[in-house]
Amino acid sequence: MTGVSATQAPVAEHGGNGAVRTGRRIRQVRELGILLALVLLVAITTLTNPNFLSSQSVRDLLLGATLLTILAVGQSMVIITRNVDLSVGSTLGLSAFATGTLFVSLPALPIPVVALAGVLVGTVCGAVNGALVAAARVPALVVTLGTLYAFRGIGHWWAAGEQINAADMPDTFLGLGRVAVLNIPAPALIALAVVLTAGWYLGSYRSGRELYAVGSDPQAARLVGIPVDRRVFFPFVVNGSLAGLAGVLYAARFGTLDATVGTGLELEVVAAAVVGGVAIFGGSGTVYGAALGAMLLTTIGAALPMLRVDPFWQQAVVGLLIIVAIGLDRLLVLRAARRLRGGESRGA
Amino acid sequence: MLRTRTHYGLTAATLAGLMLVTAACGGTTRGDADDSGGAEAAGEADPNAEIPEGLAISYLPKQLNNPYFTYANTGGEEAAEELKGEYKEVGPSEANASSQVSYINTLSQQGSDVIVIAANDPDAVCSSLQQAQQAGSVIVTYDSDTGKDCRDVFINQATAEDIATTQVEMIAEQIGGEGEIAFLSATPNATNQNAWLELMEEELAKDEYADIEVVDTVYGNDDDQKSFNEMQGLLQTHPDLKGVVSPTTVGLAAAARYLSSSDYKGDVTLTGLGTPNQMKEYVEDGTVEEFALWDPKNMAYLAGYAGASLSAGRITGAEGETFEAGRLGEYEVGADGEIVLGPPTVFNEDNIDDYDF
Amino acid sequence: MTDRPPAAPPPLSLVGVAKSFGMVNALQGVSLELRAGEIHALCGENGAGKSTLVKTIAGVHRPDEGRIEVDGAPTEFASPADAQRAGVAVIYQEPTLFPDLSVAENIFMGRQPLSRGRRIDRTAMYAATDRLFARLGVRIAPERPARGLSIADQQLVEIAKAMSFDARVLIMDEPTAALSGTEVERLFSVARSLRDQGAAVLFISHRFDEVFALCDRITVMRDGRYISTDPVAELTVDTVVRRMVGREVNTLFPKQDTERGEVLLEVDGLTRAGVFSDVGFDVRAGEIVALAGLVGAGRSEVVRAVFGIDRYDFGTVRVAGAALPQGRPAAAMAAGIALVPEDRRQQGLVMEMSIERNATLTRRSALSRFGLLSRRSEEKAAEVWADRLQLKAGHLTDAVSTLSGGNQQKVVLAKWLATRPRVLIVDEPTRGIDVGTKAEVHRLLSHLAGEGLAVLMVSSELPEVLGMADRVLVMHEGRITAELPRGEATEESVMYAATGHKEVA
Amino acid sequence: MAPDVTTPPAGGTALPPRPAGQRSVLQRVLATRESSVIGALLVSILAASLLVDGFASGRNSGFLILDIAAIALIALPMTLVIVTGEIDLSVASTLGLTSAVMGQLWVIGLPLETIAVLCLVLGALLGAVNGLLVTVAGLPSLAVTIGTMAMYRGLAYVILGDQAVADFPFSWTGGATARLSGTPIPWIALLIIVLAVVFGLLLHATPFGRSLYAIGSNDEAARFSGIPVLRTKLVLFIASGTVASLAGVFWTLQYGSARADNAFGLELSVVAAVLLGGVSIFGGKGALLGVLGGVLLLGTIRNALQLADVSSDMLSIVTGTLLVVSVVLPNAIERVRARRRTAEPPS
Repeated sequence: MTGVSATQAPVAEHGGNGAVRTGRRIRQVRELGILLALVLLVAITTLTNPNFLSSQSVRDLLLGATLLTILAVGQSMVIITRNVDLSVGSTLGLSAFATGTLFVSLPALPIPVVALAGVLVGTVCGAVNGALVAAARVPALVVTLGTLYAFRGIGHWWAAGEQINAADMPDTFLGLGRVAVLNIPAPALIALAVVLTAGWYLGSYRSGRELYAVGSDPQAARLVGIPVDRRVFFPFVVNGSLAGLAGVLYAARFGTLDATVGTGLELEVVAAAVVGGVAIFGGSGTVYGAALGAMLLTTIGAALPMLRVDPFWQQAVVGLLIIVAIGLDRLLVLRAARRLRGGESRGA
Repeated sequence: MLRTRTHYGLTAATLAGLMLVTAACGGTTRGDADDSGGAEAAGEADPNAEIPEGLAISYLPKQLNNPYFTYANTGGEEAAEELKGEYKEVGPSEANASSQVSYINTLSQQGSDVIVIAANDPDAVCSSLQQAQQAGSVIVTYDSDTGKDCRDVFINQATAEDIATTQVEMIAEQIGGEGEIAFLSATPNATNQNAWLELMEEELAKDEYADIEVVDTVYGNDDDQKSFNEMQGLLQTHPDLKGVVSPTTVGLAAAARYLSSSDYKGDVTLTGLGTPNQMKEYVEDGTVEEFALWDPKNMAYLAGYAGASLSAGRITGAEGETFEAGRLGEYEVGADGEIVLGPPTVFNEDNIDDYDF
Repeated sequence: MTDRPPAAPPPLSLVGVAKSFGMVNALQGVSLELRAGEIHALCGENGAGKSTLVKTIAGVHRPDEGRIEVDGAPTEFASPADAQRAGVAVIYQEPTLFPDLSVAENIFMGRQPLSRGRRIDRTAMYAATDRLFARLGVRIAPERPARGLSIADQQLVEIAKAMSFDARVLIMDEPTAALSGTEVERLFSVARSLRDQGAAVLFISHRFDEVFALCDRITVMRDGRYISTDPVAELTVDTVVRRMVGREVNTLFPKQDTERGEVLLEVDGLTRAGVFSDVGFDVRAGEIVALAGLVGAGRSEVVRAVFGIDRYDFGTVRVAGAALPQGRPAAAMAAGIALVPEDRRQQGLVMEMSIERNATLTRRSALSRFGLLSRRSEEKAAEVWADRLQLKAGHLTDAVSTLSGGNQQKVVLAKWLATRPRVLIVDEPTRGIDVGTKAEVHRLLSHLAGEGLAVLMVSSELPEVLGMADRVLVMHEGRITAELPRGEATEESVMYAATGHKEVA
Repeated sequence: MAPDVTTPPAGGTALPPRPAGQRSVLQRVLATRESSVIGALLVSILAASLLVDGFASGRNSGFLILDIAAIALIALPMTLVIVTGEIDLSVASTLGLTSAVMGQLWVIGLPLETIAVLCLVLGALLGAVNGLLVTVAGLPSLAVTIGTMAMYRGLAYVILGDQAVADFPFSWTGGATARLSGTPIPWIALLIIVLAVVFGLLLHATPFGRSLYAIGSNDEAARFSGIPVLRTKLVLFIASGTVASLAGVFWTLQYGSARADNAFGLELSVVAAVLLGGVSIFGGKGALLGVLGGVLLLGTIRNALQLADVSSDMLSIVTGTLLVVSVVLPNAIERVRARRRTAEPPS
């Protein structure tokens, strides 16, 4: 018994430096872990098939990850406040179709205006979700499950069997993916900008930090005077706008648009965020992690065919990865908690 | 059709222990004889029977908002108008078999006289089609057939042989008769796709194509993004690829879009089945030289006439019967109730502007 | 800010404030004046309405009647943010920290120091945090996450947070409950310096020595009503207690003498790393044993482990000689242990369920016939206990949340007594309930011991411990530091052991 | 039969007027979510019968029941899972994996009787994986079942690929959709009713069911009451997996086609139906009757709109709106009432 107490007793310092390092390390370990997995995957694939790192292939990979990354960033912000938005796939579809429709019906409109309109469609969808969750205090899972159907239905109803083809859209718009800086395609740069901006905002601004506070403990957030409803509303709007942006980029990249665009995307997006270390019950995680998660999922999708793995395995691998990721998170939290407990001054 | 992959080792192994317990008791196994529940069309055809006015002719495409079917069914509407029937188009918003079933049931419940359907899954819709038949509806399949017991006639957009040879001719000519090629198909269990792929392989086995090698077949699930990604994967995995054949409109358009923006443009030939509107841009910018397709509008038009003729009793679906199909002229019912629309059309820079679909 | 003219209106006052929750009148006509440069004590029993009053001042609750005045002007606090803007800082009884965020962010949430472009200046924030902790004389790393902090450290963070406001009105709701002697002293010096700078401080504590050492005036509340306000100099502990209780104190603890039987609960060498170690004791039939100590000493954790809620690393628990498997409450119940937990709302009751369902929750299987439960049997079983414990409730089908704290506690007791336990563990059995019910609970415990139950009582209220217990076990930092028979247990001896000064027994 | 309508005791009437009110049993029953769902169901059935040609026929109700059979089956254990505050999003994938395994086992020549049993065992195993991850590993079920949703569906593709196995004997496929003799009602309705009674009794009239509400409302208090919280949840996930695979066997035979993508996306329909039926997503509240009402309501609306030639786009708009409104409305009413009472609930 004395042995036990001897390890507990001596610290006079409250939650010592060990704890600081632990706290910070968890996050870094988490993100480095994904990065490592990503690097490993790329390395193995490249060894098997050197073509994987050809400039064309890298460009394709980045382009492929663009949409998921942007969506994962928005979704992370929502999840950090202890909510979830399942309607992103439908929102993306709606905004992509809106973008195409505008090109068809008002060919004179300049491209930036059309793109902005597409983003705005997403913003409106996000605002609807946000208002229902924040003002009507309805669980986000229920609301966005409902709007998942509703937005999709509106898309179908609007499209009414029409399809918008690449020929309906201006070449400069469709050529967005071909514009590249240092061999990085423009849409990937947009995604990068989104990630950095969101990460910067969440890390360095009061209202950004308050999102974490709201997700960490909504009651306590109210007590310290944080306008909780507004902080819940805002990420939904941002997420909607980002889904809108993703819709515009989708239109530019794929050219062919109908009402089914983005179907079933929501779970992939949530998966990317979760794999990236964003806790499903809010309060922790970063958009950098989520972006890495999106990269990882996309890379798996691209690497499996190259590794000559039956593509049918892809989904199973992704599922396994999600479970491993949340299991790992749990393990890290438990270990950290144990270490922090050991470092306490009292309670020993 | 049932050549399933040999993945079952895994399942078998995990469940082996449990099987030993239960397997001993015997039961219904695959070898057992089984009566199939098909109802044969009976009765004599009366070529002079009047087609009644107000026939309810309903079109059930694979998916409601699929532009290919939206266009095709304008032909159906045209036929219904000429026949003074009631045209209707219903369908699920996602292309899966089970949701088509509930629409078949609904149509049958509404007492539709003719159901024209493109089956998502040849088997899953079968029993409900038979029930609809028993309830008095005439079943015409178009684009994608079901089992022949489950429908009266099938409007074949083009014989598989025609489609296969046309595509093989196009690709062989464009790649200069030698090199690696690959197929980008829709779903692996789409009946028509598989038939075409098989025939194309047969055709390519001929001596004149001895220098052409098929290195891969990938599936884009008739999903734009998936097809796009599969095309990208194909080109990366096979650096020496000379050409790609995509016998599906969604796949061809997606592949063309990928190709047009990639470094492979000009080096890799692409052809297959596509719609003029989707492909116009890529024909103009040189990504694609030529491609082929039947006219889906005529296909649906023919289906309307076939259905009406069946409903009126002009034909019964037996081999050798003939009927009049409006502006398309006379058609004959072939073996197994198949009615062939005609040879596919090849589109290229010269004629593509003449079509608008 | 400092030398205000005496005529200046008080920075904050309450005038005739009333607040009720459903049937429960938490506050009725309470008036209170917090003057600049004064530390004002608020005394009252648990359930007297102190916490509701605090939350009203903090802007969490809006009064049904009456008003809040800031500098003499009627003001409405629509939200905690409003109260903060008016210069009110609150240290709550239970820390309300964000476990995922760093200590520094917890302190400065919403008020982080900014650098250029309205960005958060982390360096400045950490430095400010260090300065706050230096004033409190503790070292907690500002960057570490709040998750995993001990309750005392959490409370220190709360105090630092309140200090960081430079508030004109500082409310401290039992801030010392979890603190050690030196930390309490530092807190007091901080409170005094704030007072000397002209702030109004409201101090709530159950420790009269603290109240009398620190405060200038004392307001007493009872049952949601305002009773009195007097300068400290004119009061004695006795008068305050009498006002708080509203009757003579000695009627409260009707402990009867009982015969002790065999040992029913036997705990030996119980250890959970970092929480408690080498805890051993036994409880006999007919005996009430109190487990005393400061909050955070590990008492609740011990009884939770005994009952099987938490696991432990070493040690054994025996009931009537038979070893109990660990980590299985159901096994503990089968062996005849009942645990009335510390947190009634979180652990004792399912607040949304009806009274009768709560009361019968522990006897689901016993009440079912052929595996099916009938409403009738549940109703009858619940009625029996409602009668026996004189539960004051409208309908047994009403949600248990509609009851007052005392009646809720009766439901918890009913739920456990219905299992006919041999060993009854009660954790803070009278926390937050009214005086009348308190006496009832004490009488009941005494009566149960008389019937031959072994009773283990965790309590932070010294009078209750001294009045009820046959034996007192005192815990300090996870260890039992003293075992005192009834005759030797005094306030001094218990507090001595609880603060870990030395082994007494 | 009906719970006795006890006259309020003297104490009740003597009390000052109470905001939440002393309401009669009837009033209380009428105020529940399940009664409003059932009410909405009756109204929509009535409206559809009057307004939609061909709705009110035996044949059509047969179609309707077959359409919702899988959702109804899976919704039963899902209700119990959600009442405990958890969720199982992997059910549709479990169904798909079952279907794929069923097809593959049929191909290698096992008898269907054996296959059916094996499939149920498989479902129980898949459910147990979910359950163990949630209970033993302590992971949030939402995330876990999103993961297994992808994983099980992926395994289904691994096992059967994109192929379909469709040569099941007619005696089985026809049998799956067979009607009860002399009625237009498919026999599966009987199975649904039997299982609904079993799950209904389990939830509402057994000690086990009581503990589910306790767990869902406050799982700490449940643990302190001696309820084996983790074991209970594990059992529920196993039940959910087993019933999902039962639905998988049925689905495969109903459509006569074993495919990996069977019932893709069905989990959202199930969850939507359960939530529409008045079960709280946070656990602790809900009744099985309401869920059955929710399933039937969605099925009825879908069927009626289809018969009325309303396009499928409208269906999803209606479904989504209904779901949101069904949750927003009671919330809004409650808040308005609370405001009228002026007393805020104690936090």
